[in-house]
Amino acid sequence: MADPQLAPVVIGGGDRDRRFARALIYVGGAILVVAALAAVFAPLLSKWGPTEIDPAGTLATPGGAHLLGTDGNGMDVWSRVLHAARIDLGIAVCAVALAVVVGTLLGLLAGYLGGWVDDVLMRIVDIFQAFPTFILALAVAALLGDGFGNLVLTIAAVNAPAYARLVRAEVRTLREMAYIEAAKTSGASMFGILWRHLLPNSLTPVRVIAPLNCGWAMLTLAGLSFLGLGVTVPTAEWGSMISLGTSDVVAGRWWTSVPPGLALLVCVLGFSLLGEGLQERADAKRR
Amino acid sequence: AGSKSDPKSGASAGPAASTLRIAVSSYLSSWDQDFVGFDLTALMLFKNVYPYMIDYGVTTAGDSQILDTANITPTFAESFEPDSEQKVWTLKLRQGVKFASGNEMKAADVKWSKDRAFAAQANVAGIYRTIGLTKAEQVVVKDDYTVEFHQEFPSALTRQIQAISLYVFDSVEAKKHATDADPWAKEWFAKNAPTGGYFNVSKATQGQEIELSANTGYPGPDGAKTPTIRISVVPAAANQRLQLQAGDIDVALGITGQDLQDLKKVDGVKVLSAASNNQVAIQMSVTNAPFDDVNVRKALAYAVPYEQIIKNVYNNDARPTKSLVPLDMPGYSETGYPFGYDLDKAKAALAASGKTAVSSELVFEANNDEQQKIAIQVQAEAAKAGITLKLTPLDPATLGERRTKKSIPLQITTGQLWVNDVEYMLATSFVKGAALNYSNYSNPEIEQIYTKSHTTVDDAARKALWTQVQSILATDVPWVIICQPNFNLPVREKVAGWVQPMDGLARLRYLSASA
Amino acid sequence: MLDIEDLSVVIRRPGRQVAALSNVSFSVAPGEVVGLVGESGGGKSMVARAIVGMLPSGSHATGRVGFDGADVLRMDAAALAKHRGRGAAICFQNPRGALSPTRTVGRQLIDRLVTHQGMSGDRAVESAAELFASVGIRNPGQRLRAYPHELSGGMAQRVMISLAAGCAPSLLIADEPTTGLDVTLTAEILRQFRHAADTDGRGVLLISHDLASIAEVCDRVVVLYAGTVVETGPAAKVLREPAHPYTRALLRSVPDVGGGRVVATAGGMPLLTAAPHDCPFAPRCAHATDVCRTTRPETEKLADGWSLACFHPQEAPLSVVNAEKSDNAATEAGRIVLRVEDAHVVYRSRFGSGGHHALRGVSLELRTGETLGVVGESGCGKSTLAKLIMGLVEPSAGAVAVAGKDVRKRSRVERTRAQMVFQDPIGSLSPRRTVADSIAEPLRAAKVSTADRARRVEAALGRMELDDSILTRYPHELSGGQAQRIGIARALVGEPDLIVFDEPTSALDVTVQAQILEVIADVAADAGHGSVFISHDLATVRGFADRVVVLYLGRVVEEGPVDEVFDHPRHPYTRALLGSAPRLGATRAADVQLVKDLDEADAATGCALAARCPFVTDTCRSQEQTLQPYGESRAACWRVPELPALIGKSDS
Amino acid sequence: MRILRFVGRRLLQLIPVLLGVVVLTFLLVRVLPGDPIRSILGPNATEADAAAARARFGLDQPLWKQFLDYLGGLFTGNFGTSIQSGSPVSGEMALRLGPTLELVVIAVAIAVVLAIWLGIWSARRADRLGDHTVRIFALFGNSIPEFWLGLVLILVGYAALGWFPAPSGRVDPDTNLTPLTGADLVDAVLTGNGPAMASAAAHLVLPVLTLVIGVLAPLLRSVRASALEVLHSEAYAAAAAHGLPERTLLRGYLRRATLVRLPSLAALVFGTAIGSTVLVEYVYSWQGFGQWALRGLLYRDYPVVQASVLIIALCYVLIFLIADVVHAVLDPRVRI
Ligand SMILES: Nc1ncnc2c1ncn2[C@@H]1O[C@H](COP(=O)(O)OP(=O)(O)OP(=O)(O)O)[C@@H](O)[C@H]1O
Ligand SMILES: Nc1ncnc2c1ncn2[C@@H]1O[C@H](COP(=O)(O)OP(=O)(O)OP(=O)(O)O)[C@@H](O)[C@H]1O
Ligand SMILES: [Mg+2]
Ligand SMILES: [Mg+2]
Repeated sequence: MADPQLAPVVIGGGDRDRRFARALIYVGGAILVVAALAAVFAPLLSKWGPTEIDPAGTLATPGGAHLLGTDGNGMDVWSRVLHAARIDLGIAVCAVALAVVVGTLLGLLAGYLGGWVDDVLMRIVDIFQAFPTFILALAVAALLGDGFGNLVLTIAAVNAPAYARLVRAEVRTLREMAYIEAAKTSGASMFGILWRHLLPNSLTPVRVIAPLNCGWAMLTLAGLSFLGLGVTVPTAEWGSMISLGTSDVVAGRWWTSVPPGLALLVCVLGFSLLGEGLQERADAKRR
Repeated sequence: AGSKSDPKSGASAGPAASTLRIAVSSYLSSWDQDFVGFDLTALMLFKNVYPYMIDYGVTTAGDSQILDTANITPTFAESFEPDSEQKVWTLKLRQGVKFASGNEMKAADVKWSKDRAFAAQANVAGIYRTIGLTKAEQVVVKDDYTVEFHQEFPSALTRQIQAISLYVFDSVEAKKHATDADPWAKEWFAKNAPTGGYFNVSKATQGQEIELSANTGYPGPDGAKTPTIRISVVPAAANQRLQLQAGDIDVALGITGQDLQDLKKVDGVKVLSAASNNQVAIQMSVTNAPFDDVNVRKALAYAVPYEQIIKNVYNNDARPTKSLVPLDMPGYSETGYPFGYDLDKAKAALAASGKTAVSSELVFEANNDEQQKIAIQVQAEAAKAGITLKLTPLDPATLGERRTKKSIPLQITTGQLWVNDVEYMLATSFVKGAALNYSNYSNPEIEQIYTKSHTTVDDAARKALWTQVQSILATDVPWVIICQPNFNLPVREKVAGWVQPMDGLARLRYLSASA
Repeated sequence: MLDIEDLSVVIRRPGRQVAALSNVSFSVAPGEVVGLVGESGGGKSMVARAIVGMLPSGSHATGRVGFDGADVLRMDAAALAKHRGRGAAICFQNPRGALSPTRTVGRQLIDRLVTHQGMSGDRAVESAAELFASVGIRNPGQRLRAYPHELSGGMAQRVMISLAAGCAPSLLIADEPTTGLDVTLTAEILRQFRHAADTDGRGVLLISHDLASIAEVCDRVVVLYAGTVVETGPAAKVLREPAHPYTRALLRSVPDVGGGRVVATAGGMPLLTAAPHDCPFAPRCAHATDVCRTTRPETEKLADGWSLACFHPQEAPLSVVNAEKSDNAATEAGRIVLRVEDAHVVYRSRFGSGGHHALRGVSLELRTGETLGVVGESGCGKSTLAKLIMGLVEPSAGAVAVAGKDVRKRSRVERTRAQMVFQDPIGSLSPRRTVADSIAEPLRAAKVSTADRARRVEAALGRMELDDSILTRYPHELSGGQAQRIGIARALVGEPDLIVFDEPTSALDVTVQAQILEVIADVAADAGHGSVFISHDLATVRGFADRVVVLYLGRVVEEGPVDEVFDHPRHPYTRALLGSAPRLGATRAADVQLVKDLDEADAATGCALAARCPFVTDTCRSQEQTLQPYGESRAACWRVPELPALIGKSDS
Repeated sequence: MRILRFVGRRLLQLIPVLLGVVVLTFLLVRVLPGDPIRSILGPNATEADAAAARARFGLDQPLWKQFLDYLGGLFTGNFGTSIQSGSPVSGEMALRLGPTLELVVIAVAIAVVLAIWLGIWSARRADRLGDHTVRIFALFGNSIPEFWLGLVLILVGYAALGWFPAPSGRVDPDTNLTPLTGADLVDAVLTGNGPAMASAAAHLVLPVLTLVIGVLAPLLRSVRASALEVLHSEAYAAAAAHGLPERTLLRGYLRRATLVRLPSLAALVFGTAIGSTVLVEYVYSWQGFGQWALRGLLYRDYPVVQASVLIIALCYVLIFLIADVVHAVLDPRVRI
C-alpha cells in the first residue's frame, strides 16, 4: 500500500519566529546606531549650534537657511534635534546602567542572603517603587539641582527597584540549583558564589528588560521635561522641544515639535524593537 | 473655525446666549482672600464675588475701554471720603445690598471683616501698614451703614489701598461657622465661596469649573450684564486655543505669545488689544556678586537685545521703554537713560569693572513661557559680552523663599503696579525693604525724595521729583527694563463690553454676549 | 490497525537538519502490546507524534502512517481531529508537565469523556471516578478535584493513563510511562497497559529506553537506533537472544540486581542529518566490517515476525558477565573518613511551626577505600543524607564528621575534603563558567597556584578520558555523559577524602549510564578515599559497593555487605525493592509486594513501613523497630526470622 | 480562609513600607528648598506675619513634634490642612482621587482586556502578518510620549472631527451631576443621571484611549509570550493530541494558564499609570489627583504632598496585594 512516490508531507512553521526576532533586533539596533552616530557627529551635521539664535527671526519655515526651520526662540530645529540625541540617549543609557548596577546588587544580596536582610532590602525597594516618579524627580532636582547627573540619578532611582525584584526572584530560584551547591561543596566563598555563579546567571532577564527600559527612561525624561522638571532650557532635549512646540502644532507649524517627537518616537521604538527581539529570542530558546 | 462646532451640538447645546464661558489656566487656591498670596486666578475671581466698597472707574483709551486707576469711585459703598486732615475716612454703605444668605450688608460686616484681616496678619494687614492702619481699633462703626477708618497719618494712597482691601464678608453667616478653635471661620471660608459681590458662585467643582451668576441682591448701578458666567480650568494653552477656535469657550485667559498673533487671523475670534503698564524687567541684586558692581549692571543693560526680544518674544506687540518708570505713568521721562543694545559698550562697561568675564544665574518663573524665552534671548547675547548666565527656572515656593532671602543675583520680573503713581512705585519697588525691591536697592537720595513726596501734592513739583528719580535710577541701574508688552485678550467675536483691567484682574460685570 | 510503512521524517530548520526517522516500518494490532525501545534521540517520541499527526514544524515526512486504512500524515484537519484521542491517544513522557496546571484533573478527564464518548454532566463525573478507580487511584471522588501539582509522580502517571483511556482510543501510546518512577511503582504502572490491551482490546505502543523493564508486558518489541528500526521481534526472543549488536549492547548496559556486570559500549549515537547510507551503529559495533560502513543493511525478515537490519546477526545467548569483585579493598587498613552519628534533619517550613522530618536517626561509618551504597525509594532522604554529609544542611540532632572534623566547623579548604557528584550532570555545572573553571573550583578554594591548577585539571580530565579541547566549552555544549565526567573530574581533582555520588547516572541514557558506571567503579576502587554511592536503583549499587544501606522514610531499615543484603535480604522492604527490580533473563522472583504508594503511607508511631507492609502486625504498628543483626547484616524488623515462612505461604 | 490569612499577613507587611513612605516624604518635603508659607502671604508680609502663619500650621514646632502630630493625625484619618487652600486635605483629596482612579481603572481594565484578547489572538497566529502587525502597532503606541499623543488625539478627535466634547472637564455641567465619589461616571450611574452618564462617558473616551495606547504594549507582550508558552507546553500539546475541540482548548487549557502571570504586571502598569497620569490630566484638563499633587509640590504644600505620596503608595501596595490574591486564585500552584 505504501507508495514511496508520494510527495513528502511538509509541516509548516519552522523558524519564522526567530527570523522575525532577528529582524526586530536588526532594525532596532540599526535605529539606535544611527541615533548614536547622529549624536556623536551632531556638530558636523548641522551648520547652526544647538542654542544659537538666528537673528533673522523665530519660527522660520523649513528650507532655506534652516533645514527644519527655527523654533520659537529662533534656534535651528535640525541642529537641536541632532544634539538632543546626546542628552536623551545619554541620560537614558546612563540611568538604566546605574539602575541595573544598583538593582542587581540589591537583588543579589536580598535573594542570596534571604532572612531579615531580604526583608529589609525589599521593604526599602518597596518604598522606592511606591514613591511617585514625578515627586521623586522634583525632589532630586530641587535638592541637587537639575543637571544631567541628577536626572540620571532620578530615573535610575525610579527603575532600580524593578531590577532588584527581578534579580532577587532569579537568585532565589538559582540558589537552589545544583551548581550552587556544587560551588559550595567545592569550597567557594560567599563572594565567589555571588560574583562568579549567581551574578552572571541572574543577568539573563536583565539583558532583555534593559533595552526596553531605556525606551521607557526616555519617555520618562520627556515627561519630566514637559512638566518643567527635566533638562533646563535652552539645552536641546526632545521632550522639552516637544512641549515648547505643542501650541505650534495646533497652529499648523509642525516643524517645531514634530521632528523632535518623531526622533523620540523612533529612538524609543528602536529600544522597544531591540528589547522585543531579545525577549522573543530568549522565549524561543526556552521553548 | 467656528463652523466646526456644528457636529458636536450635543455637547454645546446647553449654555444659552446668556452664558459666557471663560477658560483660565488654573483653579483658585482658596476662596478666603485673607489667606491667599499672589494667585491671579483667585484675585480675579475675588474682584467679582466679594463686595468691594470702592473700585476703579472706567475710561476710554483709544478704541478700548480701560479701568481708570486715577478715578476711584464707590461701588458697594455710597461714599468714601476723608476728613479735612485726610486722616479719618468715612465709609457710607449702600443700603439694601444683600448677601446670598439674604442678610443685608451692614457696618458690622465691615468691622468684622477688617478685624479678621488684622487677625489674619496676612495680605490686607500688610498693605494697610502703608497707610497707617495697624490695629483693629482704628476701624470704628458709627451706625449700621457708617464706618470710620482712623489712619495714623494722612496718605495720598488711601483710596488706592482701600480699593484693593475693602472687601466684606457676610459676618452673620460667618459667625454661625466660627468655633472657639477657629473664631474667624477660616475652615468654612476656605471651602465656601464668599457672597454679596457682583456675582454669586452658584456652583463650584473643585479644580474644574466655577459657575457665577449675577447677584440680584445688588441694588446699585453697573450691575452684572451677563446672568451666568462659566469659568473652566484648562491648563494647556494649546487646548484653550482649540476650544476658543471651536467656539466652546468665549474668553481665553491663558493664551500668550505667538498664539495671539495667530488667533487674530481666525474667523469668529477677535483679539482685544490695548497698551498696558505691564513692565518686564531684569532685577539685578546690588548686594550679590557680580552685580554689586554698577559697571557689571551697566554691561548687562547694554547686552540685552531689546529689539530682538520685542520681535522674537512679543511679535513686535510690545513697547520699548527707556526709563524705570513705566510708560503712561505720570512723570515718565527718558532723560539720561543711556541703555540700548550695544555689545561694544557692554564689553567696555565690563572692562571698566576690571573683569573680563562674569557669570551668574538668571532666575525666572518656572512654567512662564514668556520669561523663559526672554531668558534664552538674554543668555545668548550676554554670553557675547562675556556674561555667562545659567538659566534657573524656579517653582513658586523656591522663588518666594529666595526672594525673601534676597539671594537671587538676577531675576526676570513681569508685573504692573496697581497704582499708577511713582510714589507708589518707589514705595513698592525702590525704597529700602520694599516688598518688590528684589534688587535690594537703596539710595539715600531716593529715600529722601520718597519722604518728600508724601507731602508734595503739587503736580509740577511731583513731576520734578520724578525726573530726578529717573536719572538716579538710570545711573544706578538696579533694573534692566526690557519692554512693556501690550495687553491682548482673545475672545469670541460675540463678546462685548470688555474693560481692560489695569491691575490684570478682569471685572466680569461689564462683559456681555451679543447672541 | 496501526501500520507504519517506510516512514521517514527529516526536520529542517535554518542551519540545522535532523533525520529523526529513516524508513521506519512496523505495525500494531488490536489487543497487542508493542514495545518501542532505543536510546534517547533515537526517534521514539517522533514515531508517537507521527501517529497522532503532531510532527514538529519544519518536518518533511515521507512514507505512510496507516491507521485503520487511512494515512494519518495526509489527513485533513477534520479527520485529524477525529483521529486524535479516539483513534490514538498518547500518555505523555512527563505526566506532570502534560497535565494542564490550572485545571483540575477531574475536569481534564471529563473534557475527554465529553469530547470522545459524548457523555455529559453527572454521567461523565461518574465515569471519571470509575476510570480513576480502575487505574488504581484510591479515593477517586476526592482526587477528581485535585490540581496536577498536588499529585505525586505515580499518581500523575495514573491520571495520565486514565486521560488517555478516557478518549477510548483504539491505540494507546505510552511515551516512557515509567521514567522517573520508583521501582516499586514501575511494575504496577506497566501492568495497567497490559490490562488495557487484554480487557479493552486496545492496541498499545509502549515506548521506553529501558528494554529490560518493559519487555515483560510486551508482545513484540521494536528497537530503534538513530531513527532506524534495527530489530523487531517477539519480546521474549529479543530479550533473551537478541541478534542485533545494538540490542545486545542495550541489554548489557543495564545493571542487574543479580550481580551481572554492566558492559559499556563506547561512543554515542550519531545525530543524522539525512537518512543513513551505512549502518548507523557501525562505529560503535565490535563486529563491524567494511560493508557495514558503506552499505545500509536491509531489513531482513526472520522467523515469526522477527526481523533485523544487520549484516552480522549474533546468535549466542546473551551471557551474563559476573563481576569478579576485586575484594582487595582492605577494610581494616583504611582510616575513618566519615562518621554520621544518630543524625536527624528537619526541614523547617518557612511560616509557622512544624516541618518535614527527612532523616530520623541515621548512623554510618566509612573508611578509605570503601564504597557504601545507599538505596531507597524517592523521598526517603537519600539526597538529604548527601547534603548532610556535605554540610549543605545542618543536622537538627546528632553529629557528622568528615575526616575526623565536624562538618559544621570546617574551613573553606576543609570543606573541599568531601566532594559530591550530582544527579543532574549539566545542572550541577555553572552555566556561564567554562569546564576548566568548574573543575578547578575546589583547587581555587585550596589556594593552589594557577599553573598547578591547570596541571591538575588536565590530569583529572585525562583520567575521565576526555580531550583537553573540552576545557574551554560551556555546560550547554556538553552531552550528559561528558558533563557527568566533568562532574566526577571536579570531585576528584582536589584528591578528597570522601566522594558522595548522588544518583549520578539516573539522568543519563542507558548506554551512557553504563559508561559512567564504569568510570565510577574505577574511581570508587581508589584506596585514597571513601565513596558513598546513592541510588534508587539497587542494581547499579551492586556492581561496586562494599556495603549497602537501605533507607526508608529517613531511617536505615537494613544494612550490611552488599552481596549479603542482595542475596539474602532480611527486611520486607528490601525484599520488595529487590523484587520489583527488573531482571534480565530470569523471571521475577515474586517476593514481597507493598500494598500502597509511598505518599499514601503516613508514618505514625511504630514501624515506618507498617502501613505498606503485607506482614504487618499490631506490634509493628505500635513499636519502633531498631537495627538487629541477622547474620552479616542488620535489619530493623522483628519478624525477620518468620519471613521466609510467611513468603512461602503467600506464594502458595 | 487561607486567602484571608494571606491577606492579613501581607497587610502587616505593608505597615513598614507605608511607614517608610511617611517618614521619607515627611523629611523630604522639609529638606526641599522653598517656603510653603511665603506663597500664601502677600508681598508686604513681615517676618512677624510669616511667623504667625507658620504657627498656624504648626511649622514652628520642633521636627519630631510635627512628625508625631502628623502621625497621630493619620491614625484618626486627619491628613492635615492644606496650606494653600486652608481646607482639610482629606476632603480635597477625596474630590481629586475619584476622577483619577476612574480614569486609570477604566484605562487599565480596558488595556488588560484588550491585551488578553489581542495577545491570545496574536499568539494563536504567531508569526503571521496579523501577529506582527498587532505587535508593531502596540510598540508604536508605547513609544509615543503620552502628552503628545493626547494632543494629537484632541486635534483629531475634537478639533478636526468634532466627535468628542471639548477637553475641558469630565462632564458637561449642564447635566447637573451631583458629585458623590468624584468619579463622574460612577456618580452618574449612582444617581441615575442619564445625560451625565453619556457626557461623562464621552469625556472619558480620549484620555482613556491615550492611557490605553500607552500601556498596552507591555501587557500585550506578556500575554502573548505566556500564551505562546502555553501553546508550546506539553500540557497543551497533550490536550490537543487527545483531540479536544478548539473551544475547550481555548477556554480550559489556554486562557487561564495564560493569565497566570498577568496580575503582577497589570499591577505594575496600574502603579506607574497612577503615578504618571499627571501628564494626561494636564492635556485633558482633567484636574485629578496628579495635577493636585503636582501643584501641592510646586507650592510646597506639605500636607498635600505628604498625603498624595502616601495615597499613591497605598494604592500601589494595595493593587499589588490584589494582584497577588488574583494570582493565587488563578494559579492553583501558588502557595499562600
Ligand atoms: N521539535 C523538534 N525540532 C527539531 N528536532 C527535533 C524536535 N524534536 C525532536 N527532534 C530530534 O529528533 C530526534 C528524535 O527525537 P525523539 O524525541 O523522537 O527522541 P526519543 O527517542 O523520544 O528520545 P528521548 O528518549 O530523549 O525521549 C532527535 O535527534 C531530536 O533532536
Ligand atoms: N529543602 C527542603 N525543604 C523541605 N522539605 C524537603 C527539602 N528537601 C527535601 N525535602 C523533603 O525531604 C524528603 C527527603 O528528600 P530527599 O531529597 O532527601 O529524598 P531522596 O531520597 O533524595 O529522593 P529522590 O530519589 O527523589 O531524589 C522528601 O520528602 C522531600 O520532600
Ligand atoms: Mg522521547
Ligand atoms: Mg535525591
